[in-house]
Amino acid sequence: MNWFYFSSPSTFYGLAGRLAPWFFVAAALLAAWGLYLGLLVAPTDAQQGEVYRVIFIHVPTAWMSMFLYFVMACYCGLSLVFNTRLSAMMARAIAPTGALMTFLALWTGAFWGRPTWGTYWVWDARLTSELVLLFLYFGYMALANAFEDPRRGDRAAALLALIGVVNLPIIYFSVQWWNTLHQGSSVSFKGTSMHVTMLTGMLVMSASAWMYAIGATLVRVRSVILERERRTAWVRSLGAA
Amino acid sequence: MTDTAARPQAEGSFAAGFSWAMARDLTLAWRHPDEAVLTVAFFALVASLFPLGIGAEPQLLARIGPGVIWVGALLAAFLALPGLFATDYADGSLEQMTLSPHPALGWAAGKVAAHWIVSGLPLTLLSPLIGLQYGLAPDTLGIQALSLLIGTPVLSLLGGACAALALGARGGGMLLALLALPLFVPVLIFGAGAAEAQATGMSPAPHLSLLGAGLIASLVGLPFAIGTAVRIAVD
Amino acid sequence: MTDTAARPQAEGSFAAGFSWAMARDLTLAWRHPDEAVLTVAFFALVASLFPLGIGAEPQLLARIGPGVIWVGALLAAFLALPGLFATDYADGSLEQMTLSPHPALGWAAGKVAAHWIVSGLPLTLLSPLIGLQYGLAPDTLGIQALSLLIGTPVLSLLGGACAALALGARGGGMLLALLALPLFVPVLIFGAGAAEAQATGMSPAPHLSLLGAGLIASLVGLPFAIGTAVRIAVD
Amino acid sequence: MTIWWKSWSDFWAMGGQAFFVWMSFGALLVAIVVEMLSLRLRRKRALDAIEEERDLETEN
Amino acid sequence: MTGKHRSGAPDVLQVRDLACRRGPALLFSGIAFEVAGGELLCVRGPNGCGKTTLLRCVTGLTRPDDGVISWHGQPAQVDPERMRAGMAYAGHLPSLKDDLTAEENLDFSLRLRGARTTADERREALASVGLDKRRRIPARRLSAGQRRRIGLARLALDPAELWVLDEPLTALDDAGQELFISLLDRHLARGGLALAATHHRLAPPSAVVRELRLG
Amino acid sequence: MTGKHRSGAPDVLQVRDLACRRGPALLFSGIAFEVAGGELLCVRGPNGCGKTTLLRCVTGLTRPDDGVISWHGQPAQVDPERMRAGMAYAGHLPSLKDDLTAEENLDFSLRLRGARTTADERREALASVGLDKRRRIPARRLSAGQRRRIGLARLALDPAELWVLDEPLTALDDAGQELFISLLDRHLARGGLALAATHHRLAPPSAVVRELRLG
Ligand code: HEM
Ligand SMILES: Nc1ncnc2c1ncn2[C@@H]1O[C@H](COP(=O)(O)OP(=O)(O)OP(=O)(O)O)[C@@H](O)[C@H]1O
Ligand SMILES: Nc1ncnc2c1ncn2[C@@H]1O[C@H](COP(=O)(O)OP(=O)(O)OP(=O)(O)O)[C@@H](O)[C@H]1O
Ligand SMILES: [Mg+2]
Ligand SMILES: [Mg+2]
Repeated sequence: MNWFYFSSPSTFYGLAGRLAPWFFVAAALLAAWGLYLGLLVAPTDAQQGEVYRVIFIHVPTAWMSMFLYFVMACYCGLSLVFNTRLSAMMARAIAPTGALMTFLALWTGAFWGRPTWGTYWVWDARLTSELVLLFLYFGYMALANAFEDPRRGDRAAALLALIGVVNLPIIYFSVQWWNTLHQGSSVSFKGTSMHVTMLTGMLVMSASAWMYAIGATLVRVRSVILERERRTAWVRSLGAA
Repeated sequence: MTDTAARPQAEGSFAAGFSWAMARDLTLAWRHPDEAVLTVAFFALVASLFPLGIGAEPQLLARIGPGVIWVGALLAAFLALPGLFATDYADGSLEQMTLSPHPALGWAAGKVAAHWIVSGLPLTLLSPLIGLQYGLAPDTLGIQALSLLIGTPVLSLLGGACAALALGARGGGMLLALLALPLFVPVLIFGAGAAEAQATGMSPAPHLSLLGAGLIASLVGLPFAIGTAVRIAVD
Repeated sequence: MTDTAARPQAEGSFAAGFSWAMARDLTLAWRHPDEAVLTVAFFALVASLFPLGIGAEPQLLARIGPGVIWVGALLAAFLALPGLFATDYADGSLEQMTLSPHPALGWAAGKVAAHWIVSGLPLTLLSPLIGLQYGLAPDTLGIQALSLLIGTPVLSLLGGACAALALGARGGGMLLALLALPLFVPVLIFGAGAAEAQATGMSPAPHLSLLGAGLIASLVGLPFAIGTAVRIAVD
Repeated sequence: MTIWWKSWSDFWAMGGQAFFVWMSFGALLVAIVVEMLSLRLRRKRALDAIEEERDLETEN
Repeated sequence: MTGKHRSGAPDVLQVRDLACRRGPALLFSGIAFEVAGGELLCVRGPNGCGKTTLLRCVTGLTRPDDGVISWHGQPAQVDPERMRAGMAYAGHLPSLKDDLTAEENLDFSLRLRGARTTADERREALASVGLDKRRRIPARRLSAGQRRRIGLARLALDPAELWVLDEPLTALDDAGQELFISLLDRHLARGGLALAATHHRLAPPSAVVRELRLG
Repeated sequence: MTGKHRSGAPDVLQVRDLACRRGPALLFSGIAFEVAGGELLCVRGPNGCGKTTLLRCVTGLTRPDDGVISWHGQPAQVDPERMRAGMAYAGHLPSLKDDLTAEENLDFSLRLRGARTTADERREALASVGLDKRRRIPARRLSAGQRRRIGLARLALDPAELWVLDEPLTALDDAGQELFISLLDRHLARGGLALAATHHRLAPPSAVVRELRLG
């Protein structure tokens, strides 16, 4: 398979258009299954009561918020080093979905925190670093759009994204490094302390979030490609048809 | 080859770039000592605005003292940022720096160092005085100053990177705020946390060591990032 | 006389100058709505820095709320100042304004009005939200917003005058701080005072009427002062 | 794989913590709707911009 | 001052006894000249002799140390607005907003001058300086010469009687220079007057050109 | 490209297949040239044809969309520091600090270039461009031409082999232009090379002058 073939925006535009619906379908199916398990089948948590069901969105969105940032940073690195146009566009397309995931993690965390910790918000290390992540996404988007020349925006914002990567391990390990209010990891490679239905539900919801993020990114990157390449012949012929 | 050997070919080095940038920026600052004086004045003003806006109950003041001082330091450091690269960008000096034989790492670090000497250092030296106004205990004052001494260089480095990134962008100062302030937040938390821990009888060591780790990481990574950002800006 | 009558001689007027400056600055701001958005973002950030530095006890927060919001508004208004005249000065637009047939009063007022619409107004509109975060009561929120509505134009006018004065001077933004912040202090005191009076069950009317008087005085005197300062700066 | 709830009203009540649970799941729903709309809008804008430019070109 | 010959038109701009010092040194003193409709006065001299300073004194931007500037027979201080309405100044600085397009820049600078122009006139003026295709591009993306050309379009539409020009030919290519000369010529032929500081030769065909040597 | 004649010296700067787009339009493509010691290449063309952009691509400030720039036979990307050490760029922007004196400005810009000069040499260079009396005045107080002359003094002391000059004659009076030509001539005679974008004729007597037409 020739990767350079697909790294040209015009071919990728078509490919993304064909793939995106399938990712959305997969996301919807997985979500239906995950929500069925999480909301209807899974038993109550002994300590927290029913509110623990927030976990089925909180954890997947929190994971995705970090993972998407990581992927975005990888694309940014690629675009800085190899000056590839498509990777910069992919990074731009990921950012809004990443910000959305971060926002959801914060929001659901806050509504989980109120009944369990008695407050919507505390300035503990994990929550703070997750908030910083949200601002990093905002900063990335603002910086990328703050230049007359989109390619300058790409490069400046890419650098910002790379600097911000430092924040990821801080989010992830904050519960271990500091004595935080936020609870530690309950899923690990060695085994888990969770009920098996809960765990399956959470993993299925995570897979769904993942598929959704890919789908949304692919749809958005198509718009980005159109915006950026609107003066090229292939886009012209595309609209005329 | 031709006889340009008459003039020795230029040689670039980290040290030469560093000292060049630092000497130049300090000369410029020295020509106008107002700048340094004014950073401190701004800091003092912000710190005294609070008792005005909030009212002057001693316990309340002692309680919010470390936080306010750190926020003041952060804002003062922040206000001095736009000037760090903007004029060099507008008059073409940045182009010349990018084209100089010295590696970007050198002059980028030099500029940030000069900036810290002019803004962060005086602020650190002044902080005990402001702390006294808020009625902080002597040992808390010491820890406060120490946390500023470690923390303000981090602010200068992070701020420098953001200022370089925002060069030539529209939205100017406000974009800079959006970029820099969230990155400043952890520094603020650990910095103010150190003094507060001391004030409440706990050990400030964990906070300070985190700050120190942050300083080392920034020293290693950020001058390089600043150089790259400048290169992007002059394109 | 010669036949330049073919082209009608230009006519200057206050209204034309005012609307010219306002239209132009709003167009520039509209081209980059980020600026206005970012002013607000900065305000929100500053307001959330305090709980970070100080800790988040509900009573303490409600107690310092009005003060913090006003300080935040003041700093946000202040941050947007250097841009008010600096770019016009650097690119020669100020020279052209001074040489235009419209009286300086007109375009000076127009520029400040545009500045307020872009910075002061969104800030006023956002303040109730921030106030909620600090747990202020609904009536206090109202008075708070009202005091900002009257107070922020005063900040823009005073700030504009200082920005114009600081133009030719060295030291840039910091000199501005030294000039502007002390003038801002009375506005801060009465503004925060109004909300605090309301919160403690007293009448906010005296504070508000003082603010109003300040607004009228500034409206009458400051645009003229700004025009004169600009004329001095371009010499 | 049995359903945990005894009745639908039990389900909606979420053991008295309905507010927190449904605020979270509601936010998820709203977020997805908003993102879908914004994706639509962005695509429409991009296509409009292309159209507009083509018109301008034929005009000149 | 060497005048080729003087037309009979009454003097619109009169300068008497102008002096200005900069730092320790007297840049110039006792400068006197008058310019009538249809005349171009070129200020010449080596770098740093005070050409820019002289021009700024005449416009009123810089306060001279001595001397009187009269406009239509009346000292300019008496009614500065009137002189400002009748005078367009194009200095070293471009007074362009980088974020506005060429079209918007032109529109705003003309409105500032109190000139009433239609969109079509402005478009035509931009086309005549060769910026037709680029009128929607933000000024920051224009080349050095294209930015100067926006200034030419502005002059073409400005109703001012007197043009005060500092180095008007900077950054213009040959076509641009010719364009400027023909604009200037039209202005002078219409009865306008001009004061220019330049190192180039300026010779609009139909005008009386005089020189003022400084330094 | 029209070369009067080519000297036998080996090519120091080689450009192959250079292309750059700005916004929608391709500014230039397939540009190729080489410059050897003792040669001056003038880039010419109307306003906005891409001269400045071409020069910036060669220096490495702007990233071209295509093409290779070789320095002493090696692609410039391989060892950019080496090319930067051998090249002096004088663009539209003056890179002067308004608050520093002429002397300090010169000193700092030479140190940035890695050049080792003595205070006497710098003083002499300033005297030779006519700034002897003004070397202690802050640059903001200097006239447009005097500011450009500081740049000339810098070039005179820079050890660089290649000069890249954008509109070098702007704001200079006749004496200043002659001064520049003689500097350039000395540089070329010594075996240096130069690349210049200008609307003026440049004819240093002892050099091979070639032209590259754009647009
Ligand atoms: C706004 C507040 C909150 C934020 C920003 C937040 C953030 C995060 C993040 C980023 C993760 C993923 C970390 C990782 O994979 O290691 C996570 C996981 C988790 N959070 Fe939260 N959280 C918040 C509130 C809460 C609350 C109130 C609870 C429950 C009391 C909670 C329980 C969990 C659990 C159980 C996990 C899964 C941990 C794991 O299995 O790794 N979170 N949260
Ligand atoms: N503070 C000062 N001390 C000494 N000389 C000064 C001071 N301020 C200005 N000057 C001198 O005044 C002169 C200003 O001249 P001006 O800018 O009017 O020159 P110009 O004729 O326009 O020159 P150019 O052809 O280079 O544009 C310069 O020679 C400058 O050095
Ligand atoms: N985003 C853009 N859209 C359209 N055109 C652009 C854009 N950015 C730059 N340009 C064009 O690219 C060219 C840049 O040219 P450059 O500055 O290299 O010209 P130049 O040959 O140096 O001209 P001058 O003689 O006026 O200095 C200009 O024609 C400019 O209008
Ligand atoms: Mg001059
Ligand atoms: Mg050019």
